[in-house]
Amino acid sequence: MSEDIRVLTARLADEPSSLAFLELAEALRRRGQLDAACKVARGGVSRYPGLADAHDLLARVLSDQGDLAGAFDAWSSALQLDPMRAGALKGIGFLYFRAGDVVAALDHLQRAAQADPDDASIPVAIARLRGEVRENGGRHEAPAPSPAPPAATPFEGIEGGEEGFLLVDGGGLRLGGMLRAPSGEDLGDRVAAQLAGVSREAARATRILGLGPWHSIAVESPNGQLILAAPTADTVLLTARDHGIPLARLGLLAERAARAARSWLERVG
Amino acid sequence: MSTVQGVLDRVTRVPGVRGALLVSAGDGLIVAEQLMDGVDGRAAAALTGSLVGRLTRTAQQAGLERPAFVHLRAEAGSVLAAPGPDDLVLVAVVAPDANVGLARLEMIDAAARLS
Amino acid sequence: MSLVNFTAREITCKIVYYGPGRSGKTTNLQYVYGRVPEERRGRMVSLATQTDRTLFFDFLPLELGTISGFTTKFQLYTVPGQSYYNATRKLVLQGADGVVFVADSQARRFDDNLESLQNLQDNLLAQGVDIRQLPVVFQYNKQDLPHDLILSHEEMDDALNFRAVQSFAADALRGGGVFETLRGISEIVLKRLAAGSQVA
Amino acid sequence: MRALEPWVVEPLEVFLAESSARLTLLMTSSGQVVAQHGFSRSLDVMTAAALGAGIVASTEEIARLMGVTRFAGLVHHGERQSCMLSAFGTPRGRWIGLVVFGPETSVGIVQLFFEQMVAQLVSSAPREQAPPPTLAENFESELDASLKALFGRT
Repeated sequence: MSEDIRVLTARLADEPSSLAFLELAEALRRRGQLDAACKVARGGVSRYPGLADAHDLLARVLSDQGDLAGAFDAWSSALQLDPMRAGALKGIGFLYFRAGDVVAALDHLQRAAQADPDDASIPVAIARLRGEVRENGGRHEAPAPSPAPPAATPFEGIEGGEEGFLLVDGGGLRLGGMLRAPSGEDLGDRVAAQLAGVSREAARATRILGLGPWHSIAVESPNGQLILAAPTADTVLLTARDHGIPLARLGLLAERAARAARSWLERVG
Repeated sequence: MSTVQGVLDRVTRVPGVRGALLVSAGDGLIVAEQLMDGVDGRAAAALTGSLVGRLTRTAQQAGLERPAFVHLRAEAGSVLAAPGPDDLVLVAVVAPDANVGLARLEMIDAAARLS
Repeated sequence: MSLVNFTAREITCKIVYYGPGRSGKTTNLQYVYGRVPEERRGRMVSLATQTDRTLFFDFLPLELGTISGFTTKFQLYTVPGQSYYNATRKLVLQGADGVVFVADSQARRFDDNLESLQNLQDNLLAQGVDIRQLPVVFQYNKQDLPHDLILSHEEMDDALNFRAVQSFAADALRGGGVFETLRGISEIVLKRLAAGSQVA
Repeated sequence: MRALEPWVVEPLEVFLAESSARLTLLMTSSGQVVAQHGFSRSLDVMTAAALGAGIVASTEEIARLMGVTRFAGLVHHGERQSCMLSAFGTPRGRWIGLVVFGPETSVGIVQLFFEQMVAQLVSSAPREQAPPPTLAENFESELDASLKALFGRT
């Protein structure tokens, strides 16, 4: 145990009602002792439930631990006590960004910049997010009325992660995934708008030609390949890769992604 | 034998291919056909022409060039399509047990030779 | 064949203006077109030659108003009068609910009138329609011309109107008799429609 | 969409959905409108029907003169819109379809689903004819009043 932590621990033991827990938990967090930091921060929150600093601290620790839902709740509590708390605004902005809601992220960061004009990291983050909005043509889902903790994505753990997969509903709206142009631009929404029509046409063609329901469509282009499948009756999944992966293997990958999408849809829907 | 008939011959010779047609994709009309009984050529031309058109637009939106081959797999068989020059598309309707790999090679090669 | 739409309570009738070339059939439609408020008429379509003769047909859709609770619409057609356009005349005549035979009152056109009336009978018969079973009225046009050039209403009736159906003297260019003629044929067509296949 | 008789509605709706046609008009061979979709003015529909029926009638006449069987259909290709005219037999007599469509669909698709609609119309057409309308006793005076109003006479 390092010297400062020892001192702080002693001070807290001497005077349990002091605010020494704030410094102690922060020192533990910085050293990576997240479980210990969490214990101290929770103790502080239960002793001082009206102290925004305590909630802010707990949120930082939980966020480092990967408990994003917990962090969201703790920062929300901090904001209820102190609506202009820059750290909490930054934290929630970060969580919204992780969830893909750039508009809500920007909103929180702008409030954070107002609350703490001296924090140079905030304008940098805002500039980055604005670039993101421009590239996506400003099409972003409106923030939920009562923000929910970020949900897990459909393609976690599958080769490529979110990128190169696109899950679309029957109305041509994106449910998950991301499709990037070589320039980095996310093409997902534009492609999604086309996919519902493709699915209807494929179903019609195989029905009228007496081939029964359709299973998949493989599209080979000189600079890439696509596989389309229908994980459920009213969704379409697109898997896109370059020619680095053989088409038959891409088919297997698409099947795995379809299974993952199906179980994700069951969980969220 | 004309080039087009020769092309359709080569495709229909692949095991499991029930019919091959040359389709004008924009119109969805048959240019030439060689079909087994029970394959509705007019429907295949109209429906595949339209689907290939939509897939081409989708591929372009996804940053890809014009498709060279499309495989629509269904429960009781597949539709294969190889876009050629001038809005022409070579289409094959195949049984579930067809040799799709061989049909694909023949069709891509044949579609290129149509120009 | 007139069409009756019971769900929308709508009646649509097809009336054909027949007669020799230059007797004034198109003029009848033009006058109607000019007098009827815009919201009650459609576009007047004239498929004419460069010399202004009707090539295929003139067409004017009219919305008459409500009769016995039915919104009543008329489709007025003319046929080309020149004898060499008989093929198109036959086509326009198909499914007519009533015919207005527009005759030229000039004495020198006497034979043209007779020939055209004979042609009407032949063309109807070719479609399995007996002219006696079809609502027909006569209009003797150009009655405004000097008397020594034209036949009178009675003389025209004697020459053409063997069945003594309704007939009207007209000066279509200035609108004389146009309204009365349309009213006459409309009444017979609607009466016949209400009576089923019986001639009114 | 407007249809003269209710049994026409379903086949026409399926056709419209599948073909993506912009305007569709069903008429008798003498140019009387049976059903329509996409036109805004009923009087324009009548004009389109008269012209369409005229084209079909004259084309069939040309076919007869040339000693060939009836043409299956006519397609006019336009830059932005195309138009198909096709005549077919029904238990209610010979009808004509006029379809206007754009580049969002194709003539092949329009023809394919038009044929399906025709088959459906033929099988669902009631065999009995509609009864004649009952006109009121005083319909002549109503007719007179309507015509006078139409001609601006008092």
